[in-house]
Amino acid sequence: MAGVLDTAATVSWIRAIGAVIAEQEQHLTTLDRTIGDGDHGANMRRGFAAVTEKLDGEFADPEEVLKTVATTLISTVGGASGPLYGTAFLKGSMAVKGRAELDGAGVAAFIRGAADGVKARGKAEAGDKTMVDAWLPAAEAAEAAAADGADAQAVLSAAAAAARKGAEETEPIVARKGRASYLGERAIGHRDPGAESTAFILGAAE
Amino acid sequence: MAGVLDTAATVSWIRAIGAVIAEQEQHLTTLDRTIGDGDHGANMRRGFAAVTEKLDGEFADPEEVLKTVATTLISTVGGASGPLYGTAFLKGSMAVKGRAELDGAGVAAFIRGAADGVKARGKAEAGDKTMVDAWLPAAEAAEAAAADGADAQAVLSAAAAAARKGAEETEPIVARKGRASYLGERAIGHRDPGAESTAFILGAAE
Amino acid sequence: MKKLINDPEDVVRESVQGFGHAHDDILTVFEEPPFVIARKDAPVAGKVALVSGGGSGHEPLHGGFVGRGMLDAAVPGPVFTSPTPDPILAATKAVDSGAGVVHIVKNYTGDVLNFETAADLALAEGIEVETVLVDDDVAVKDSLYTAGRRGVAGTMLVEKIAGAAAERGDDLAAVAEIGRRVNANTRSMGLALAPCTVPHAGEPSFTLDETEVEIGIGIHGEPGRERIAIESADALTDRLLEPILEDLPIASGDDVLVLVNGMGGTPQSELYIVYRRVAEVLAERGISVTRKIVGNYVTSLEMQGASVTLLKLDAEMTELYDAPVHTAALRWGL
Amino acid sequence: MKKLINDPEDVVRESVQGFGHAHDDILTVFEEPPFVIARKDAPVAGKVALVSGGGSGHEPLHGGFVGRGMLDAAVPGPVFTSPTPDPILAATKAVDSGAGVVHIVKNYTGDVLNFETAADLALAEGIEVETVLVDDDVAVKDSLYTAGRRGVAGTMLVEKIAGAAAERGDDLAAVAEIGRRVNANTRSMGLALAPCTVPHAGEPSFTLDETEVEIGIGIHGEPGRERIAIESADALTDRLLEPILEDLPIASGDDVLVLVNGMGGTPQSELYIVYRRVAEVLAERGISVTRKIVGNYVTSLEMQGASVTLLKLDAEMTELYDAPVHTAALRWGL
Ligand SMILES: Nc1ncnc2c1ncn2[C@@H]1O[C@H](COP(=O)(O)OP(=O)(O)O)[C@@H](O)[C@H]1O
Ligand SMILES: Nc1ncnc2c1ncn2[C@@H]1O[C@H](COP(=O)(O)OP(=O)(O)O)[C@@H](O)[C@H]1O
Ligand SMILES: [Mg+2]
Ligand SMILES: [Mg+2]
Ligand SMILES: [Mg+2]
Ligand SMILES: [Mg+2]
Repeated sequence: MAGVLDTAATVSWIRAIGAVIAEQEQHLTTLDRTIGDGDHGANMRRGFAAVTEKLDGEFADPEEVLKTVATTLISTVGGASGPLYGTAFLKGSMAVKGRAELDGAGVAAFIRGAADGVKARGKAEAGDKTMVDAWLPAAEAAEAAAADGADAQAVLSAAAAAARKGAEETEPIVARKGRASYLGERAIGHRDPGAESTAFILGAAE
Repeated sequence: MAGVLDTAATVSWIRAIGAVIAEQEQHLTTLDRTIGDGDHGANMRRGFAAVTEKLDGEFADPEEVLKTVATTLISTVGGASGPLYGTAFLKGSMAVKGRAELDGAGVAAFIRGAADGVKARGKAEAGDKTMVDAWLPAAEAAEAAAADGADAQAVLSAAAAAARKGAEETEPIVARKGRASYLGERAIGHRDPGAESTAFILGAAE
Repeated sequence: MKKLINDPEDVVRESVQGFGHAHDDILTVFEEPPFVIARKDAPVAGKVALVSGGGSGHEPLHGGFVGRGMLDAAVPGPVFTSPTPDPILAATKAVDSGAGVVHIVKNYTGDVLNFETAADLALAEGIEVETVLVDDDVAVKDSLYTAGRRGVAGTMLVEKIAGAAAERGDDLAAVAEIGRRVNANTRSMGLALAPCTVPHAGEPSFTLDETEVEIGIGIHGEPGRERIAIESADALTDRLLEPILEDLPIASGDDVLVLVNGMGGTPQSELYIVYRRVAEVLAERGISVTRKIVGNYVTSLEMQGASVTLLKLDAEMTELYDAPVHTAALRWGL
Repeated sequence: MKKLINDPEDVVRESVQGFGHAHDDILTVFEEPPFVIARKDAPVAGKVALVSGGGSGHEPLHGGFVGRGMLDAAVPGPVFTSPTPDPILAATKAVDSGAGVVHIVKNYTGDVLNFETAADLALAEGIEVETVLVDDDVAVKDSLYTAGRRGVAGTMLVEKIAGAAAERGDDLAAVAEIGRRVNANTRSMGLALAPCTVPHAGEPSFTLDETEVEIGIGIHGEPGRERIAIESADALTDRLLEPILEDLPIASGDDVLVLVNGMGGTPQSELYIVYRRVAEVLAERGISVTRKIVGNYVTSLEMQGASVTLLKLDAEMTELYDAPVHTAALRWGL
């Protein structure tokens, strides 16, 4: 990946997400079977397969790519993750409106928009054992890296590392949102599937 | 058992049947599960438990004992074996009407009456893989023994041995009556549960 | 064996009690002799009465079909075991209005013999009884050399249509005749993906591994004639339909009723996948599906599997099938 | 995994197609966007319309409740996955007569969010939407700290009673109000003896050994809050009833509706054993069971288990529950 995310590089990144998600479908499903209802892998695969099909089209700028991802996810994923990832990409895209390419700060703005969007839409707080626990640290890490002058790729890497750590840290806690919340103490020791898929999305370009 | 079956000895024999059947319930059920519907053990246990409860009453002669067995089986067993054993004891009892005690010939008459009754009621022939395959050779063996002057106990023993052999010989054949007939060739190699219970009934006094 | 039961010995009694309580608006349960489930308003003056019964474990058959427009009484035996003559006789006496009683009997040795005795006893008490034997299961071949075809899911169609005939006022002979006509035009065949466990047996009636299917199963957990490797729902449905269509005299232009019946443990969504294929095949052959019913009606405890039944309809059978019915398991027009 | 299916990808499509064909007298299936099951005569002039939906695998919920007196449309998502906003919006538009649409939504994050988006989009097109959230499952405690109580079997009661209110001509606010009133007076709790397998997952959602029972399961194959050693049906029923009776403000002399619901793979006979115990306990407490319904209504594929639901009735709810209904899964008075 280049130091900036132009339209083509944004498309490549999304394509890479599609590949990672397809590869990790079973893993995500297994996580979701343990503390949810076992469909997160299939949901994400279905959504990003539809997204990938749209990537052959013409896009004016990164915002348009990211908005297409958003609307496609909203209309193909369903479940909790569909509206939440839809909102993430929608609010993220709105945060980079008008930019022909995303530098480090642009990527950080996208991730912050996405993180805040997910948090607002799902009404989850940090520590509720949801994808918010990956998005929020990712946004902070991205902003810190961008402030240090990191380029697009480096900002995305910093965000991915933080998301992965955030996903891991969902393991020891009980859930307060999503299906896992029904399990009470029994969710302890298991990773949140949505936090895991967020880490895959942010890490797909690596 | 004595050389003749008086009323008390008839009651003892029936009581012994109840004990054997209770002991063999699981075995009969297993046979029936393999080529039938898995209830023969429970059916027989239910029936002879009810019969046993009736044995404390007063009986005028062996016929009355045997008729009580018949009506009790008819009204408690159900399934195919209920009416068939009911008929066996009913027709058998009619064959010994008026006898205060059964000598060898009397026992043989009972068994012949029972065998012919079962055959007529169920419309099964020898070799159809049913309890008829135990009753018919038992009747023949009983008559032969009685003709040789055997006493009640010896006649019953001869009948039991023949019934046991008849039950064994149901193994290699296909069934033409009862539930096992639905299985075609797949019934081959398995013993008919009703033939087995007939052998237990006739052998209970040993 | 894991079941929602108390003592295995009490399964039928407690279940019938619960059933009676849940449906006390349409029926009454008598516990002695055990058990008779009778229509609340029985005997209905002047009406021919219908009595059916057999082993328990096939619910909603038969108790679920007691009520206006269908059965007057049902006699549930122990699980998978025909009831004895006593309750059959009691049921027959309880519902006879003087117009006679039709016994609808599934063709199993035990059911036939016990109903036969009960009919003899009823006759001795002056009650006229006609017996309609149901034997719709084409899985049983060579019926000359067996106990004959079994009565399976088609039984509910005989009960529905004969029940409507009785309700409209047909006499004893006519009700029995239409019942026999339905049976003569009905064919069924079933399969199992997983067996059931009789409570007092405690072990499954047969075992299947993760890739096996039993074709031609009966409704008592008895194994079928053939065990094959699992195939797609469409291919399995074709295996059920083929022997039915070979046996039932039916041609392009004919009207049929399709019944896709679950064996108890099959999700409804799967039954509709089977129904979809049946409709597809019949459409290809130019046969009109004019009535259809999909659900768990004649079951085998928690067995996983399904059966397909076709009934070749005529105008009278169609009209009687459509007639109002109000039972626990079938209800329309009322 | 052994199922009567073709490709796991096609389960919902093929099942809904079969369902549509089997019930083409009362409903129409639209496949694009996938899927909308609409009442045949929708939109009904002047009538408030009811739309529900959610993941598939709970059949007959929701499609089985489409028809006169109940839902105007149902939107089945993939197995256990909420549908996306597109078909919800399509359904809303298809059934709106101008009198407005009530969305009946089970309280799961996915369902809530997708219906929310669809309602926003409908409003943007000038359609008034009221949402009734169903959250009857008392298994979920501390609801302040969770996604809140789940919507489970009580959903069918909300759909029945609100559907009858719409049918008699109530306006949008009134239909939504009675739906919320039913929900507020309904409590449910379920258990599983054996889990279910989502077709595309291929493995059971949880595993239980031969002696274990999950108490407090949801309807998506999610495990419950507690795993215990199996007990008698009566003891297990008490475990379901207790938290319901603790939570529902109910007293001696009150009227209740009892729903004993099977999870899909439970024989009917076992559901009646559970019902029997519920009736016994309520009788002891002086609570009158004035309505009762037993069967597989809100299922979890082939899961073995059951749930108990109590609805504290008032005169209006009773009258609306009794009102005629004609759907694939519930029918009376028509
Ligand atoms: N309120 C919420 N806020 C943020 N994320 C949530 C919320 N509820 C659920 N999630 C996320 O959604 C994930 C589950 O997605 P998925 O399995 O696709 O949907 P569903 O839960 O409807 O089956 C969870 O692992 C969690 O990360
Ligand atoms: N027509 C028949 N004639 C003689 N015996 C028969 C006939 N049909 C069945 N039987 C006997 O009945 C036995 C089965 O009895 P049981 O299992 O108690 O009844 P069911 O078959 O109704 O479950 C068979 O093993 C067989 O010996
Ligand atoms: Mg999920
Ligand atoms: Mg048997
Ligand atoms: Mg039997
Ligand atoms: Mg889901």
